[in-house]
Amino acid sequence: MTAPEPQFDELYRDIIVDHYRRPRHHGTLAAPTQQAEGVNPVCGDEIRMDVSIHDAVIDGIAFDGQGCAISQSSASMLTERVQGHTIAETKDVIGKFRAMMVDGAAADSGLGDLVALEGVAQLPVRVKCALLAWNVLQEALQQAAPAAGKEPA
Amino acid sequence: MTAPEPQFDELYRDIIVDHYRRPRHHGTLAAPTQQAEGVNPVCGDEIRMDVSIHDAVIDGIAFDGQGCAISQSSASMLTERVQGHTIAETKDVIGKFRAMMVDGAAADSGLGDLVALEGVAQLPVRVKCALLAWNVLQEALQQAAPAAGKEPA
Amino acid sequence: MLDVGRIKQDFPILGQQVHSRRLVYLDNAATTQKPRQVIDALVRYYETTNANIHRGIHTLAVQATDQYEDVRTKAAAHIGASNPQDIVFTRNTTESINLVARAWGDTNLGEGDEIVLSLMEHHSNIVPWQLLARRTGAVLRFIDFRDDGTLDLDQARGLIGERTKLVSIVHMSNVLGTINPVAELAEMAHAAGALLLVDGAQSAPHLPVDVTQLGCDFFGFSLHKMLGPTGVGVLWAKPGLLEEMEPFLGGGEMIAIVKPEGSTWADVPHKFEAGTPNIADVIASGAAFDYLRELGMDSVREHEKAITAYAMDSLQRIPGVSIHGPLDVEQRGGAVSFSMDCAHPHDISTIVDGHGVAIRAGHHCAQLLMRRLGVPATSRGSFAIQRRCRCAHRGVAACEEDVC
Amino acid sequence: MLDVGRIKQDFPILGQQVHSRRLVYLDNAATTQKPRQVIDALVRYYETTNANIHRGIHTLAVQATDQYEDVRTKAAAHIGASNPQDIVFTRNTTESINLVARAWGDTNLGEGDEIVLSLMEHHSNIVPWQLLARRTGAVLRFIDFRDDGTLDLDQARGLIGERTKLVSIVHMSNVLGTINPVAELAEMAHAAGALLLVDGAQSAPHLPVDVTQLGCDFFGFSLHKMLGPTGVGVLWAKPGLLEEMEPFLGGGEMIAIVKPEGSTWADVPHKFEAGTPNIADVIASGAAFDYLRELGMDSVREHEKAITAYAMDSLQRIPGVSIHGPLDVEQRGGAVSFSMDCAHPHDISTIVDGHGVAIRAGHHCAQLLMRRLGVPATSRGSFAIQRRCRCAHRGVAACEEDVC
Ligand SMILES: Cc1ncc(COP(=O)(O)O)c(C=O)c1O
Ligand SMILES: Cc1ncc(COP(=O)(O)O)c(C=O)c1O
Repeated sequence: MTAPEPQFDELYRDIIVDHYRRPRHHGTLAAPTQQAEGVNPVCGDEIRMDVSIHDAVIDGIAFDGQGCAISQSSASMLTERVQGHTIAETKDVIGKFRAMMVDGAAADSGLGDLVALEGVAQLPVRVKCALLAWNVLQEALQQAAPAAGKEPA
Repeated sequence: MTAPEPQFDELYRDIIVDHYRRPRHHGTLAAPTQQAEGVNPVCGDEIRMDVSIHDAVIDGIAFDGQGCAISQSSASMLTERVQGHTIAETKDVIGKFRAMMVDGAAADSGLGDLVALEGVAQLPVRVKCALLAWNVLQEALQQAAPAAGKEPA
Repeated sequence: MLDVGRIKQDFPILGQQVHSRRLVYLDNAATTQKPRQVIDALVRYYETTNANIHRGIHTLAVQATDQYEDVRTKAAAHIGASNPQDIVFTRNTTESINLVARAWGDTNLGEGDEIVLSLMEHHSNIVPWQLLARRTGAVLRFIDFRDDGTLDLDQARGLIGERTKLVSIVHMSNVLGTINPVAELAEMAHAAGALLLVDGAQSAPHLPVDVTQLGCDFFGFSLHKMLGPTGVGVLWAKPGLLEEMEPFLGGGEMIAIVKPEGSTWADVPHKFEAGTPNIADVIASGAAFDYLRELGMDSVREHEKAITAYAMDSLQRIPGVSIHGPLDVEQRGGAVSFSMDCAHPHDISTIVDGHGVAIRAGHHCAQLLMRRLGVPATSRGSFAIQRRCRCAHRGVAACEEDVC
Repeated sequence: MLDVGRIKQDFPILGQQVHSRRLVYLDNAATTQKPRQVIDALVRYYETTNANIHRGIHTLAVQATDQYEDVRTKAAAHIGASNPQDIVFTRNTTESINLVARAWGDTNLGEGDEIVLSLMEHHSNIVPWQLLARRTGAVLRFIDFRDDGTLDLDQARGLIGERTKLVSIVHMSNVLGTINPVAELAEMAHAAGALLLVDGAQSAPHLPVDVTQLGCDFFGFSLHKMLGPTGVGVLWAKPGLLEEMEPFLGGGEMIAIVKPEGSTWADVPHKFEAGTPNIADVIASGAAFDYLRELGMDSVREHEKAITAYAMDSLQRIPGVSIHGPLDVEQRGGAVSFSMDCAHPHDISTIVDGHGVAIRAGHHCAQLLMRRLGVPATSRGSFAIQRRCRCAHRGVAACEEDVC
């Protein structure tokens, strides 16, 4: 049996499926300064994230995990969007993404590919899938002291 | 405040009210050969009964208790009906009374005044009131050995 | 004042005939009748939304979950609670109290600790504590009431002391009608380092309730006594308390992670709602909360005071009648228990039933109270919003004409 | 065969549109839809009879009590039990199992005693025993299942021994569909001097059940999974067992005499039904039992076998699909769990929901089973009488077209 290419429906825009099947920045960093992980106990989605921050810029990010197309593609797009950006810029992106998913705000063009997840905001029960990676990133950023060299939990 | 005479409605025929207000054979026997008591836990009706049996004849019977007009008048009419009768005759009366109350049999003329309780058979929730004294009598009759001289429980 | 004429139209059952007479239902303290709005909500749920909640992704499951959780917010609002997450749905007041006895009591009580109740408690606020006492070695103490049916606060002050771990008290007695001074008891309990549980089975339906003002730690009530469907109760706990409690029932929905060697629990309140809840009835309970909110609990209370005063007044004109409980309507609700010299309560109930009037007779699940009153049973008429004096009059008249 | 065309007409919700498509509800293992007859019974009860039961003398109270007790007889008949007094009404299967864990388990288990479960249990048949084990020092043992989804009876024989006090097993798995050999387990349990509890949540709705033939000691199920309303469960116990058990919840209705120093209990089953029960829903459950009796459980089973076979066959034609559980319909019921290589179960559920098809995705309250299968979740379609192959086809087609 060969697994065919996923087609999914309109909600699952090509770009989502693409990030799901070929996640960017997937894996771990050799020298993360921050690490965090999150689980959605209701559906079992998992995300672990390594972040490297120097001079208030995210100069490295990688994630790993398992779960649905929405949680995993959201993580993948997140890493693309914030890599190379300052913490301040990243916080702005987090805010915009939350606004789109939770508050029903119109998609901000600053979100780039992430705009593809706009349709998920209509499905409250799936919103938490889309947000999982963002919560993990936020936790990583909140870590006061760099956690470089710590073993993944 | 003086308590007026009860009037009650059609269900409560005069004879029922009369037995309720002036119970016959009320009290205890000096030398019962049998004693029994019963409580209806749902409504709190209570009947205690002393019976004196010699040569298979009920030569004495008395009851005491508290409860509604139906349970108390049934007890009073019971004592009138079985006093002086043989155990065999009494068992026959018990059977006829049960048949009227439980099985919906037509009232048997052998029941005498007790026929007044026929209407209660239409009220399943009150039937147990009417039967209480009869269960107690049955228990007394079933006592294998005479219990003469035993203190009331 | 309430527009009872309009309200009555909302209650389909009140058009019923019983023994060829239009039903006069005066057994609201046992359970109330249900307005059309509540029945319709049930039908609507089953015809358009029905699905199991909290675990489904499909549209109906999401809708059902949202509707169910909305009612948590309404339940909180009804008793002035700020946080819906402090509301647990149970089957009834009885289960709410048992939940506290198991999930809080088993871990917080020990040998010699004391639980203070009163002699006017419903069995549902006695037996769970007796069972807890048996499990833990705790001891029960009972506050008496005065001859006028009000709680003996002086005695309460003596009983509530350092060994007291819990005071559990009925807000409004289902027999005497007495409204107890909960806020004062809360002060006594808290001064002694104890918690206060309020049995709100009769108050939540008939009084404006604000748990913050009452100062209690737990508050339980039943929807079936307040226009809602059977099978739904509420337990409210003071913020933070549920989090500290052990699980009550184990099963689906109340877990986070299950492993062979042990499990972790879902967040509150879900931790206390094991298995498929009574989804439809919880959702229909929302219509009951709405109905009462629209009338306004202040108006409900005013209306019921008026009809209670009228009923007590007419009853007392019948020779040989004595009313148990406070005579001042400011101190009581609409459950009116009485005795008649000439007749036993069961006979009274049967006789007035012949007139289409439904009242209750018996111990009203309050045997300690009956023993304290020295009666085996009482008759009780109890009122709610859809009754007016005319109905009370028919009840009283039935007693007057036919009983005596 | 069942006349599904006529049956479907009895289910008002099946006329619903979801995402502009006629609803295809394939989540029956979570909860079934309700026929008009059940909804009508609810409405009829509230419009004509509603009253609190077991303690009233007035006409409505007597009628409500009779109707409620009649359903006990129907519940007994549905599972081949001879004595209605062995039936306790609970909220759901979960509460039925918790009742046994508390009221039987707490007094009959001690340190080192063993409870044997299986790895395919629903959390509701795991967590109550974990909590009991914590209270008593008892130990849990788990029977594994084979790769074909059937219980490993050889292992069961090894696990069930002298220290075993209880075997508690699901009759039909809500994930794998597996029907377990209960009668054989009953023999093993009894030979070891243990009791057998059967979780009938999925079997009572879909199979002819006879507790005497099964030889079990306890049997629990939920009405909401078998056309009945939410909020009603049943616990059956072998004659004599309930009498020996301690009370579960304390309160009104379950007592005989209440005194300050202690109480005595009502006869069974009332001893286990504290507080006002879910009267309306129990009475409406009678209509659900009637509905299934009229169809005949044998016909229900035959119908569901046919549709399950069709569904499994079509699913397997989709590349990358694997079905969990037995493939032989004689060994299984209509809950069909599957994985698709190309997509996560949650995405599948969302996608088919867009086609108006309701299936479930997740751990199905069976995390031990998921871990044993090595998957985080599965997709599950589950069938009942009001579905035919055409509906299963729409579900499968939605997966086929849009997911992969
Ligand atoms: C096998 C099995 N056991 C127990 C349960 C629990 O049923 P309920 O949620 O009605 O208590 C379910 C249903 O979810 C089930 O499928
Ligand atoms: C004061 C009081 N407490 C508790 C209860 C028990 O309520 P439920 O039977 O709904 O659990 C009642 C009602 O019967 C009541 O009146």
